[in-house]
Amino acid sequence: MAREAKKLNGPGKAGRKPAPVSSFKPLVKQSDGLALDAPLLRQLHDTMVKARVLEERLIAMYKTGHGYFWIGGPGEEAFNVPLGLLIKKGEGPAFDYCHFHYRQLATFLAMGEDSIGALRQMKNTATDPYSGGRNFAGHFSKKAWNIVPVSSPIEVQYTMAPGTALVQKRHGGDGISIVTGGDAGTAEGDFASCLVWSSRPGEELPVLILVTNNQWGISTPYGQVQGAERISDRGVAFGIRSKTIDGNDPISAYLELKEAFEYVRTERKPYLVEARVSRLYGHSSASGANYVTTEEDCITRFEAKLEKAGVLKAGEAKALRERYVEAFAEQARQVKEEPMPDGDSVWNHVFDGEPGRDPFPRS
Amino acid sequence: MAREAKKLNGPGKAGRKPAPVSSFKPLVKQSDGLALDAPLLRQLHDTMVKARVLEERLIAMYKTGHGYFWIGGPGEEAFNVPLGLLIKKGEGPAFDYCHFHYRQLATFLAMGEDSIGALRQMKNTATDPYSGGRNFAGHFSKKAWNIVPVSSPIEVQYTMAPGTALVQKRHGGDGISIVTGGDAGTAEGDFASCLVWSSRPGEELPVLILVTNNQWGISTPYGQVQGAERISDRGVAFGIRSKTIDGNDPISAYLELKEAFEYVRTERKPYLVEARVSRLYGHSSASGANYVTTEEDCITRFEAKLEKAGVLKAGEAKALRERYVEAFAEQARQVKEEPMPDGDSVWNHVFDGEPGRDPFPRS
Amino acid sequence: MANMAQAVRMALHYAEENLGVTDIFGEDVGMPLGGVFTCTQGLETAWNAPLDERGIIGMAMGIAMGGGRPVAEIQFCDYIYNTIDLLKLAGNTHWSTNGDWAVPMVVRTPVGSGIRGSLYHSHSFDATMTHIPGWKVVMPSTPLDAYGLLMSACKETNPVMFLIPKALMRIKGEELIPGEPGDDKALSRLIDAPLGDRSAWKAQWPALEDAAIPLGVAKTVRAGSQVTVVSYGRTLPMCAAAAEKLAGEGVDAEVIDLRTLWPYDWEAIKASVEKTGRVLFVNEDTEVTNFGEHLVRRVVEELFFKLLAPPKLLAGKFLPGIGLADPLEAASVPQPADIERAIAQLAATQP
Amino acid sequence: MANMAQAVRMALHYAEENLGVTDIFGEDVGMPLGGVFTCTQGLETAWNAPLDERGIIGMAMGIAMGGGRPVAEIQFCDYIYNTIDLLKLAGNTHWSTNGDWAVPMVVRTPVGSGIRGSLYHSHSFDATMTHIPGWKVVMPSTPLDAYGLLMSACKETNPVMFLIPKALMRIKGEELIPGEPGDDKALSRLIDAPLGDRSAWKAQWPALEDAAIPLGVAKTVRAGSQVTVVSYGRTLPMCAAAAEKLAGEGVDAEVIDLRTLWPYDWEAIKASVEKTGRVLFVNEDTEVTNFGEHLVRRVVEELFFKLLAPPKLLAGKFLPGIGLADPLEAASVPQPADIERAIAQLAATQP
Ligand SMILES: Cc1ncc(C[n+]2csc(CCOP(=O)(O)OP(=O)(O)O)c2C)c(N)n1
Ligand SMILES: Cc1ncc(C[n+]2csc(CCOP(=O)(O)OP(=O)(O)O)c2C)c(N)n1
Ligand SMILES: [Mg+2]
Ligand SMILES: [Mg+2]
Repeated sequence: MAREAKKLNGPGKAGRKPAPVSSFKPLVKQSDGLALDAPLLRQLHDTMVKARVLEERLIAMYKTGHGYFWIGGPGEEAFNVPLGLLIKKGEGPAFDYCHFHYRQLATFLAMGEDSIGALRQMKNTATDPYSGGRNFAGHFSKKAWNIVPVSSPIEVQYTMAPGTALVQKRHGGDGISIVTGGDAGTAEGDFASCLVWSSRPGEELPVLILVTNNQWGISTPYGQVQGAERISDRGVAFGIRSKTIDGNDPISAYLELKEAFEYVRTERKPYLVEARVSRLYGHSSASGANYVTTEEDCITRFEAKLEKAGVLKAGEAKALRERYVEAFAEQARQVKEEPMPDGDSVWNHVFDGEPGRDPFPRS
Repeated sequence: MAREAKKLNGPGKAGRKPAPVSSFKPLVKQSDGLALDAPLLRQLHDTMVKARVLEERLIAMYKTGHGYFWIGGPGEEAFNVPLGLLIKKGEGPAFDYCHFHYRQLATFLAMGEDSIGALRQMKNTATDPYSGGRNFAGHFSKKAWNIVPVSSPIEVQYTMAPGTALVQKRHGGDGISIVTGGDAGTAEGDFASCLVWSSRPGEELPVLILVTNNQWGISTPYGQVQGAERISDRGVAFGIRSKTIDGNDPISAYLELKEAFEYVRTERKPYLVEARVSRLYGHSSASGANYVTTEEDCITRFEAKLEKAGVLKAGEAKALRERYVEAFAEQARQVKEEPMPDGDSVWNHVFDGEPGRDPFPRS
Repeated sequence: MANMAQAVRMALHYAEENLGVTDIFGEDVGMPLGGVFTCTQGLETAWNAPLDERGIIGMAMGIAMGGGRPVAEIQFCDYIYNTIDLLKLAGNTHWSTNGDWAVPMVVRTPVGSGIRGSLYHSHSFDATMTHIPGWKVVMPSTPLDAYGLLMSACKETNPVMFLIPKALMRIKGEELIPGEPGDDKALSRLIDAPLGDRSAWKAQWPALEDAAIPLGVAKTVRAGSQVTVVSYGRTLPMCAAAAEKLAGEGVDAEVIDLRTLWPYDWEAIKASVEKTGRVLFVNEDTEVTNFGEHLVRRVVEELFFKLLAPPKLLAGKFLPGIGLADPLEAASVPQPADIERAIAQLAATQP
Repeated sequence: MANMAQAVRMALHYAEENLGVTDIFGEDVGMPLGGVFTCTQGLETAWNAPLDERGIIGMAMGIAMGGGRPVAEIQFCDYIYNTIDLLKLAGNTHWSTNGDWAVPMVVRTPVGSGIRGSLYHSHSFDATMTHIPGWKVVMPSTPLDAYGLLMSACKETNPVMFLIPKALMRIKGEELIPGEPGDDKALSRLIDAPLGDRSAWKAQWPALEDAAIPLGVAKTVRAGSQVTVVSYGRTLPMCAAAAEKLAGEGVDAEVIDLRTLWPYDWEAIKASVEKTGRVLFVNEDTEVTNFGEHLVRRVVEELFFKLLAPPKLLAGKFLPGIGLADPLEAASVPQPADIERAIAQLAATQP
């Protein structure tokens, strides 16, 4: 039977090749022209570059021994930056709640977060604003902006997003809950739970359900293990408005997301967007974190478009990049001098409102 | 905020009324005529009555203190009996595997199971062939016929059916895996897992995925908590052939199931059927186990049809029922005399192949 | 006197009226059923969840992080085991964010054997739950304690697991809940939903009062000098009864109701064991990697040289399930006679 | 000498060739990766699962019941906690069916800290798992033991949980696995997948032999007379090193590698404790409701009057997670110095 197993499941079998995103209809808006105005285009570009350079700095820190693990979102900037620009940031149900996974640095920057926090978390210093040196890179948390803590277990955030959205629906206003995750993770039941809980009849919830489909779960191709051609189709049975978009084009992504945001904000109902994106540095530092040349680079593509349209002048992009490289190198130098957390501090924050203490006497 | 919660979620709110099954298209075959031949029609009817009478006997045992808990499938006979007749019964991957839930007595009888087993499990005697007095009524297990143990946790069987189906696909032949469960349970992620694992591209598995939708999860109406108008639609995104059928009509159910069985047997791919059925004695003994008059009784409906068509003569149905009533009363009397399991027997079968023993000395 | 289901219901009513509880939800928690044990009948903020335990816990976490105050129910603790990752996450969120996010949520779930529940309506959850840091864990044995502890749970800003011994759900209390009418029939007319059509029914709540019992404080239900018996939940009244019975036979046992399992009242245990030198822990969870074993370890580590006899644990047998037939259940979890024997033996053990 | 990842891989190869193993699967278990720890590179029956732990365990149960022999992987035990209900079900199926259905499945999962894994790549799973009846639970500390125990696991007709201390995954063994070439480089050339394109690569398996180590048998890794130290997995070599070091300081400790956690080798523990009168249990799971507490309880219940000192447990602190920064991890799980101190203290305790 072992031999037959091989026939069915043997190594190297990659399953169905996923259809290219361009074949998916209806893609309401394809941005062949530049449908956005120049300042916004420049802001998108600037933040995309900023995020990319910051990720590259984090990778460099990992490679030079200033951090144990890197994971992030280089390759997803064309989607993640527009997302961040559209979020209504603030604390409490009048604002948007963000149930992010670990590739959302560009979104966080687009929301206005200071870059140094990511460097501090990378170096697990006591100054790490998201976890005090406790958690991995990319595991953000910021209550002041409704950034629900990023946690490592895949897909659990999809079970929580309807919860914040329920509070928001009751509260009134236009705050919504946004949840992000990858393609592979949609195989977990939690993705389905999100669809179920967001679409209870008469109790539909303002959840913007996002999936960044980079076609990979670590080393496993999406098409080898999942049969849904479009992940967005999974919303249809629930009556959820659903769409697959090109996440490598920031203009298209901006417009598609804007429409989705507006729908969720005003209709107070869920909307599911699957964005096709690239994964440009592999899965994480565990897989080497080297730039891959086989996937489309959204920044290169965008810069070509902007230069052709005259929104960017020759050399501007390069200069921008260099400015960020220098700025983050400087911040990294600063962070390297910052202290590690104390061992005794492990007892802090076990319980809210109680002093940290070891519950047992130690002899 | 409490007040607003009430507005959104207050007691009594029943959500969307589910559309009647007749409005669902395409229902390939509606059996307005009697599309099956008379012997099969009589067999269907006989087994439906047998199952109903047996369930009623089990309920009577519960009500007279000869059992602690009843759960079963009265109201689902028009679907469950055809299902049983179509199953290829036997042991090992050449035969069908049955991943049932707790309402499958009629199916088990249609497969040829002796009625006394159900009575013994109801009375939790040592002779109970399915669990030796350990498990609840309706929790069958029969390795000789590939009846995978019925367990109480809702929906877990959906995660296992692809496993037996994988072995069957490799084995060759036409054995398939059949999984059943209720409508409410499809909210568990395990239902989605079954869809994912059954439809991996190039590795599609011969799983007949069944959902008996009685519109209830204990006291909660389906339309109040789930937004999928047809549960079968959830298969579409995965490229799974899917259909909603009238489970209260045994002729239609037989034909629809036959088509589904044939597809899964020959194509070696999954097929999802949602059957709309009634729940005629409430959820279980915990909700009283009394006959409800508000739902359609598939046996009454079928008998009217059979009598009109002359397949059953006046009085025949009544006589049949009385014969079964008497036979099961006799079996119940017998079972009441049978011994309970010994306390010491708890140690048996903790591990396969090892003698039962308490791992600790007792003082 | 109110039974535990009524006590829970009244505490929840108090909590939604006065403590900011916004969502009391779970499978069949809303009307018309109001919970399979009637704990949530007539509550303003009660609603029916989809049949999805992971969704229920995730929803509770989301509501809590969104500023609501959820009290979620898992219909039977037997069905909570697919959510352990989420429970762990709720328990580590405040810690992992270095204090940024609290998760004020309560989960209620019925536990234990004693209702002929067979494999999947008999589970205990105290062992598994006490191994999950970041949670407070509560398990009352009387209606009044259930009322007071649930009130404290609803005031907490940390996640609280509230375990309700299902076999005690219908046992009336011996103490009055502040506000309840003395007459049981009168109470039932006010707050129990009628049989039949309930669509027009509304609960009429008595004027309830805050009677919060602080978490982490045990209750000595019987003072004694020879043996300490520490228990909680369903086995607690069995221990108390055994002690009463043995008192007639010259064995003087002290019985402590732990009430809160985490943080637990070590001072109470310690003071008693220092007095008696003998201790028996009783619970009905299966006995390997059992919370009672933690308590034994603590006693041994801190009080070894004060012990007159080896500390003992009486717990559920290490079996895959509890069988339906009476003899099976009786052989699987501590029975009154087992408890009596264990206490008597311990009292008789000489150093 | 092979490291543990290679040992596991060789055992699995032997098992798919000779023991009827049909499916070695899990997330990224198939090629090109062959597992995040390389444990499944080049195996004939290895395949990639969807990212769905519940599906993985359910699939394994289905394969087992269908007559296959699955060895499923959960990529990190940190991600197994949403499957506890299924693990419980696999463990109770033979019992609940009164012996009708066996579920011969193996689940492998990496456990423990020591690779700077932060909250979700540092979990231990021995406490949770030993509380689930119907499973055998294994945790090797050397490549040869991993090889032999995994072989036994693959022969079992009961579910077996195989916990692999991830921090030991790359440590080379000190004993030769029967069949492996003595030269590490040679072994690597045969069975380690190359960097880069692996599409044409095939493992060349050495002629391996059955070296099954029976489940339930502990190994005394160091004989001693004064203190018994019982451990397993990652902390075992730390205990052995501590004992060696203390031997130079006049403390003579016996070190036992439990290897199988259920059923565990009580006779070995008992014989040793009867000899030494002092026992320290060491593991790195969090310390409340910890398997080591069970062992303490057992010792106390059965050997109380032979003890010269209170039995001790050294385990992980009761914290919601293990922090990434070095000082946090060091403060959370037993360190070599902690173990040395505990052994020395115990040896010095006089009755
Ligand atoms: C529940 C769980 N299982 C496994 C893992 C290990 N893991 C980390 S990332 C990953 C792949 C995720 O793929 P996808 O969901 O597509 O997101 P991507 O990383 O591609 O953005 C896996 C398996 C995990 N973190 N959580
Ligand atoms: C995981 C789990 N959660 C809760 C329960 C309690 N319970 C038993 S039956 C039931 C309702 C099931 O409804 P449905 O799936 O529609 O099946 P039906 O009983 O209507 O056939 C519930 C909630 C359970 N058995 N398992
Ligand atoms: Mg991906
Ligand atoms: Mg139903």
